[in-house]
Amino acid sequence: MQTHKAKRVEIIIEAPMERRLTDALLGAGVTGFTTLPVMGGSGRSGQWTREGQVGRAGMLAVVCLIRPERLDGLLEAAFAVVERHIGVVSVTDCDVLRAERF
Amino acid sequence: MQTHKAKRVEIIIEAPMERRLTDALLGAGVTGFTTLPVMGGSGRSGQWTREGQVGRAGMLAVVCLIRPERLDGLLEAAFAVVERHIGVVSVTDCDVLRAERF
Amino acid sequence: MQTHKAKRVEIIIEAPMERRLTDALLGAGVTGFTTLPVMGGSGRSGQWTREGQVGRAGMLAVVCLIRPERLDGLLEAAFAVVERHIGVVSVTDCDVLRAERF
Amino acid sequence: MGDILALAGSNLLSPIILSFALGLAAALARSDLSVPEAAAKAMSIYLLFAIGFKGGAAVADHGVDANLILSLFAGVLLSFALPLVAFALLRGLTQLGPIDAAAIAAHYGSISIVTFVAASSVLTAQGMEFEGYMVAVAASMEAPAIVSALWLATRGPAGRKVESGLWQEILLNGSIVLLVGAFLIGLITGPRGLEDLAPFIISPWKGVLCLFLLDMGLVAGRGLRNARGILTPALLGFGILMPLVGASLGLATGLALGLIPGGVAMMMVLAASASYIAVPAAMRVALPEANPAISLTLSLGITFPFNLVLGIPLYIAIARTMTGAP
Amino acid sequence: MGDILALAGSNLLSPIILSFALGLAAALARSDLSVPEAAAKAMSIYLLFAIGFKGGAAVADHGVDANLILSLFAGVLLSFALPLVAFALLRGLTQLGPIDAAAIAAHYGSISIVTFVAASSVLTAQGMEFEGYMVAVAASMEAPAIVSALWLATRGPAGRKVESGLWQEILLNGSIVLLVGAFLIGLITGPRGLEDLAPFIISPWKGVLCLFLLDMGLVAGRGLRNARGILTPALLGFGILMPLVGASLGLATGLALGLIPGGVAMMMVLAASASYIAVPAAMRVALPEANPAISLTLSLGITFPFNLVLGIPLYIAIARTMTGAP
Amino acid sequence: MGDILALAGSNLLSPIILSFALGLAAALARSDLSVPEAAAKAMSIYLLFAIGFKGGAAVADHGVDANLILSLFAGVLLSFALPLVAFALLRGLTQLGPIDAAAIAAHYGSISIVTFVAASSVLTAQGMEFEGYMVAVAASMEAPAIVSALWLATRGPAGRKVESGLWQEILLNGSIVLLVGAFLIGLITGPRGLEDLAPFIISPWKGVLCLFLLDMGLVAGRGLRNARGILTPALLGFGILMPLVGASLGLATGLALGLIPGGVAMMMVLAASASYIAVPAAMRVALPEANPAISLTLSLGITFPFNLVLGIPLYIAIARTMTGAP
Ligand SMILES: Nc1ncnc2c1ncn2[C@@H]1O[C@H](COP(=O)(O)O)[C@@H](O)[C@H]1O
Ligand SMILES: Nc1ncnc2c1ncn2[C@@H]1O[C@H](COP(=O)(O)O)[C@@H](O)[C@H]1O
Ligand SMILES: Nc1ncnc2c1ncn2[C@@H]1O[C@H](COP(=O)(O)O)[C@@H](O)[C@H]1O
Ligand code: NA
Ligand code: NA
Ligand code: NA
Repeated sequence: MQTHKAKRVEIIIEAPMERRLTDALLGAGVTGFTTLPVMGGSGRSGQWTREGQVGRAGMLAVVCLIRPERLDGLLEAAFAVVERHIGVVSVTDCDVLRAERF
Repeated sequence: MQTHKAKRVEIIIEAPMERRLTDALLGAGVTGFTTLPVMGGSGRSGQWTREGQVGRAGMLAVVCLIRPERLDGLLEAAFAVVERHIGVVSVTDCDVLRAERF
Repeated sequence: MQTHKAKRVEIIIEAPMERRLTDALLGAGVTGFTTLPVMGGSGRSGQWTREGQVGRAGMLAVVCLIRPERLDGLLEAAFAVVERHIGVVSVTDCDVLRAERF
Repeated sequence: MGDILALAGSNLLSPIILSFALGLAAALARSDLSVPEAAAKAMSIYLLFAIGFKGGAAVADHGVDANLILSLFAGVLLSFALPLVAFALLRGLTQLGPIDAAAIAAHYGSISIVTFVAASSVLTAQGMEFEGYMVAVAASMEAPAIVSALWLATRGPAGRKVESGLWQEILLNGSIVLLVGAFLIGLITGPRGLEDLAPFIISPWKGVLCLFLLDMGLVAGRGLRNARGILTPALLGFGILMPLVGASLGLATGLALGLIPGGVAMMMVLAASASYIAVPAAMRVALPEANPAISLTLSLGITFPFNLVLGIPLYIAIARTMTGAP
Repeated sequence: MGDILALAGSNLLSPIILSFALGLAAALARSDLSVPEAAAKAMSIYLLFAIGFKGGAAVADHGVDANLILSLFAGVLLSFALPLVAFALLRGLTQLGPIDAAAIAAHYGSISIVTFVAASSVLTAQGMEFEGYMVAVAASMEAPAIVSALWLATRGPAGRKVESGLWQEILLNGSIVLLVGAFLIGLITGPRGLEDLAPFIISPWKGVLCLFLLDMGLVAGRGLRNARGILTPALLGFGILMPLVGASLGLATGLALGLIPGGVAMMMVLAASASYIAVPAAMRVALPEANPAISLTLSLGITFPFNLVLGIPLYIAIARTMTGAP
Repeated sequence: MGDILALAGSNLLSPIILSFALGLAAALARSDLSVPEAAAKAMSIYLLFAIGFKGGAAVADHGVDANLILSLFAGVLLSFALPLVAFALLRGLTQLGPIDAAAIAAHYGSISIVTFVAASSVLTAQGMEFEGYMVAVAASMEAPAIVSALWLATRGPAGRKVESGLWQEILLNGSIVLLVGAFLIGLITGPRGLEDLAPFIISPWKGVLCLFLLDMGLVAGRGLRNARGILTPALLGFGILMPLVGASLGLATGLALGLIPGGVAMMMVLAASASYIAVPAAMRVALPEANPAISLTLSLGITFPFNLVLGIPLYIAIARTMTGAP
């Protein structure tokens, strides 16, 4: 099938920062992304789990497929939000179907 | 450790289409896949969130690890289902442990 | 933006094995990982769904970003846990922001 | 008229409506208040089970009315017919294409069980009864509208065949199965079963409904916020006009069936209400080209609050007058 | 005999059983009706807390029976012994290898708390009491079966050592901790505590049980649907035979302990029932080579409905006869 | 003194405290017992709605006290002031830097609604009333502490400006909106509305609180387990000292306002309690460099249990003595 080169960006970010991140992405013209729930994890700030939590605690994963040439804009927008915060950002090469959607 | 080349396909699809997609995958001989919940997202059809929803709304992520030579069959089966629908399909190169499982 | 080469390891494992896997990762010095919920899936042992389940059933996804040189240690630790169990392990090349965090 | 206003007024200030208003206001103000998806689904399962069970137990108590079959049949017919009316109105009033119009029409031909539940709570508060089998009528009206709508959307030369698995999926939709199943359980176990379960399905019922409507308000508010620009004045008009048209057809049906006043009001409520659970999922499968934001915003953001606040007291007052009830 | 049938009949038409049947039918018909995982877990927490608390409060009320310790001890022994019987039966009747047989045996030596809860509801409806500490006996029977089963699976030359962390995990399993904890809370706070919490843990209890059984029916039905081909006639036979064998051993134990009729019936129910929560997870850790679909389908799809529909009334009737109760 | 001990003793053995203890013990013993996140959130929505509604209905019943506005004003002031005290104590007693100290201070200036709910249950058990508008006071005390804390953290030369969107986010925080909204609904619908919803928001209330505290115990225990090494003796001391300091300020405020004894006790409880829902999220946004484990462990693992077990009976006894109540 016909596929096209793209980048898959995965941002694991604190839940209270979600709206700021998505607003920043939309502001940078990145209108396509998907948010996945996260159950728990571990990092330099220790281990955590979402079990039984009442507040807007924990992390989220935001996945974003994007044309390679738009990657830098995305990363800059995301970085401005996560800069002072815990969490991780990774970028993978990928191929997408239906490139007209991106 | 001994690893083997494989493809990681990630299909983000509307929840009401889930059974159709998994049936199509099984029909194409793709018996290994994992479905992850999605909390929300944004795309050309706007922003959405799963919060407080009662119906079978929103999207899902189906992840499928597959031998490279079987990729085309999978994409064709998946494409037939998602063709008229919103959602995205991406393919990444990966290495898997225990290749005999695929 | 400045990025660094890294590996993204995704381990899909049975939920009752979660603590053993994370303990093994921490034991191998892998302190950064994120656990994502899984809704259902299919494999050689059949199809399953988490819907309405009461026990600690089903699978989980553990995602781990790691420096390339530490990959082997991680895979060995993970393999010791999943060896006799169902589930899959995949490794993808990626680039990460803020390499000092890994 | 004074009566309607008084009823509307007291209705307006009931905890149920105020909870909905709270949710709506919170979402419009961008509060992060939210009900977890699992809790919302659990409440909807509770409400479907309770309303179905109570309907079945009532039928077991009063005996099967000769009208039961006839009413089911009328409900099915009404659900088939309403999309045709809605489609015509939409094509006349708005700029929507046939696919979008058909998708919306399906929502309005089908029913909203929460509107039904809220109406039953208003009726109970006024000491008005309704036929227990109205729950079964509600279930029977969920699906036929989808059939009409698909026919409307696919009859043209470019018409595609509807995929076979869809029919089974629509008929065995979770909310239909639960409503009918609970109705049958209530029918079989009767008043004794109802007594057994009363502390669960009757006493706390109104409170659960409040929290459920809080969630509905939140979802409706979020929808309205994201739908800026989608809702033209013509669409808004449709969202108010169509329930009135539906209620009129429901009134005629209820009177023709000779239902008691509460039953006539319920038939009006069913015809006036628009689906926001079963139909949206079916439309995503069958008419993926339709914009789901339009139909959901219309049904949940406009018609549902309209019915909740003004429609229900209005339909009850009309049903009373037309049946000559005191 | 007529009595048993009458009891079975009235049991069969109780909202509880009918809710289970509804779930089962919906899943077998491939309806998309489903209860969210979080709601199912919340209901199971509620049921464990309520049944544990009530048991503890009853013990606080009646005073600690001299039999308590003896019954706990007997329960532990029974749970150790049952897997040996089950294993022998499975190896005789079916083609299963030792690992699969041991895994299934663990399920049948352990207990199903929902079966216990359902039986308590039938007993209550008939005005029969049972010793409050039967809840503690139930908790004590959850884990020993796992020990026996692991011994059965690993005693051969290829036997592996069982990993140390597993024992702690099994004993501190959430359902055991909650059941025992709620029992202790009930014991400490006594009838006054029970009165305080009655509107939460007694009144709505039966209704929650209905919805929980609806979910159990859905899960069992999905399991049966996916397990076509797994369940041979011999396995099916085991799924019916084993509860009867277990109930007989439970009967002997209950009589030897001198329990009251309801207590004897409960001991039978515990011995006859098969775990579907704690044991499956432990087996995944300890015996990953065993096919989980077989044991879960047997325990949840065959033995659980059998006990629910026929077993419970049968065990009660036998317990009555054998204790000479009126 | 004997009185306080008796009250503390009976409090200690209430189902509510024992449920918390069960959760705490289970988590510390590494049991896998856990309450699903969605269920915990649903229970907290229920509790906020119920307590808010009851407060509003009480105000509607007793008429709006002239003291209402004054009490709100005093609550806001107290919430502004408490972080300054907490910050000074922390900087004096511990080695924490200004950012961490400010983050913790925000938690202690704000309030814990579950502590409020638990205290209301103890007061009710003793037949003591409190002003219905204390619920509104509670809501008014959630946010101001955040303002003070941010001022403390950012006043230095390196001080950053606080981002504008944050204020709206804090004021429209879900728990504030729900509490205030339910209060208003209770106020509007009054005693009649309360009667309507009583089987939902009053009868099962204590039972839900037990399960919610079970979950709080689990979360607190997990936090304590992961926080080994974080809690120095000085921090521990702060976690006990600060609620006493807060309660004293609350006492002075309550007496100055002329509240009834139960109201004075509630003002003490509010001042003594520390937030663990709204403030943590706000701190993650505004002071990401602060270590969230410290403040959460202190507030949920030390101060919450201290207030629950010893604080509440102590504050009630003091409030009684100081107001000259019998
Ligand atoms: N190397 C990693 N791989 C995957 N997730 C990570 C990694 N490091 C951190 N995380 C996630 O980010 C959260 C915060 O990380 P940290 O800032 O290191 O405390 C953790 O709890 C994990 O959920
Ligand atoms: N570029 C993208 N990256 C990640 N997810 C996307 C992207 N585009 C769309 N999606 C997901 O697919 C859904 C439908 O997309 P669309 O068809 O563009 O409206 C969105 O709500 C997202 O969840
Ligand atoms: N090829 C695959 N791609 C993605 N997930 C898989 C794959 N194979 C197995 N899984 C997941 O692992 C679980 C157990 O697989 P199996 O051991 O093959 O039964 C499945 O239920 C899936 O959730
Ligand atoms: Na309608
Ligand atoms: Na057993
Ligand atoms: Na405070």
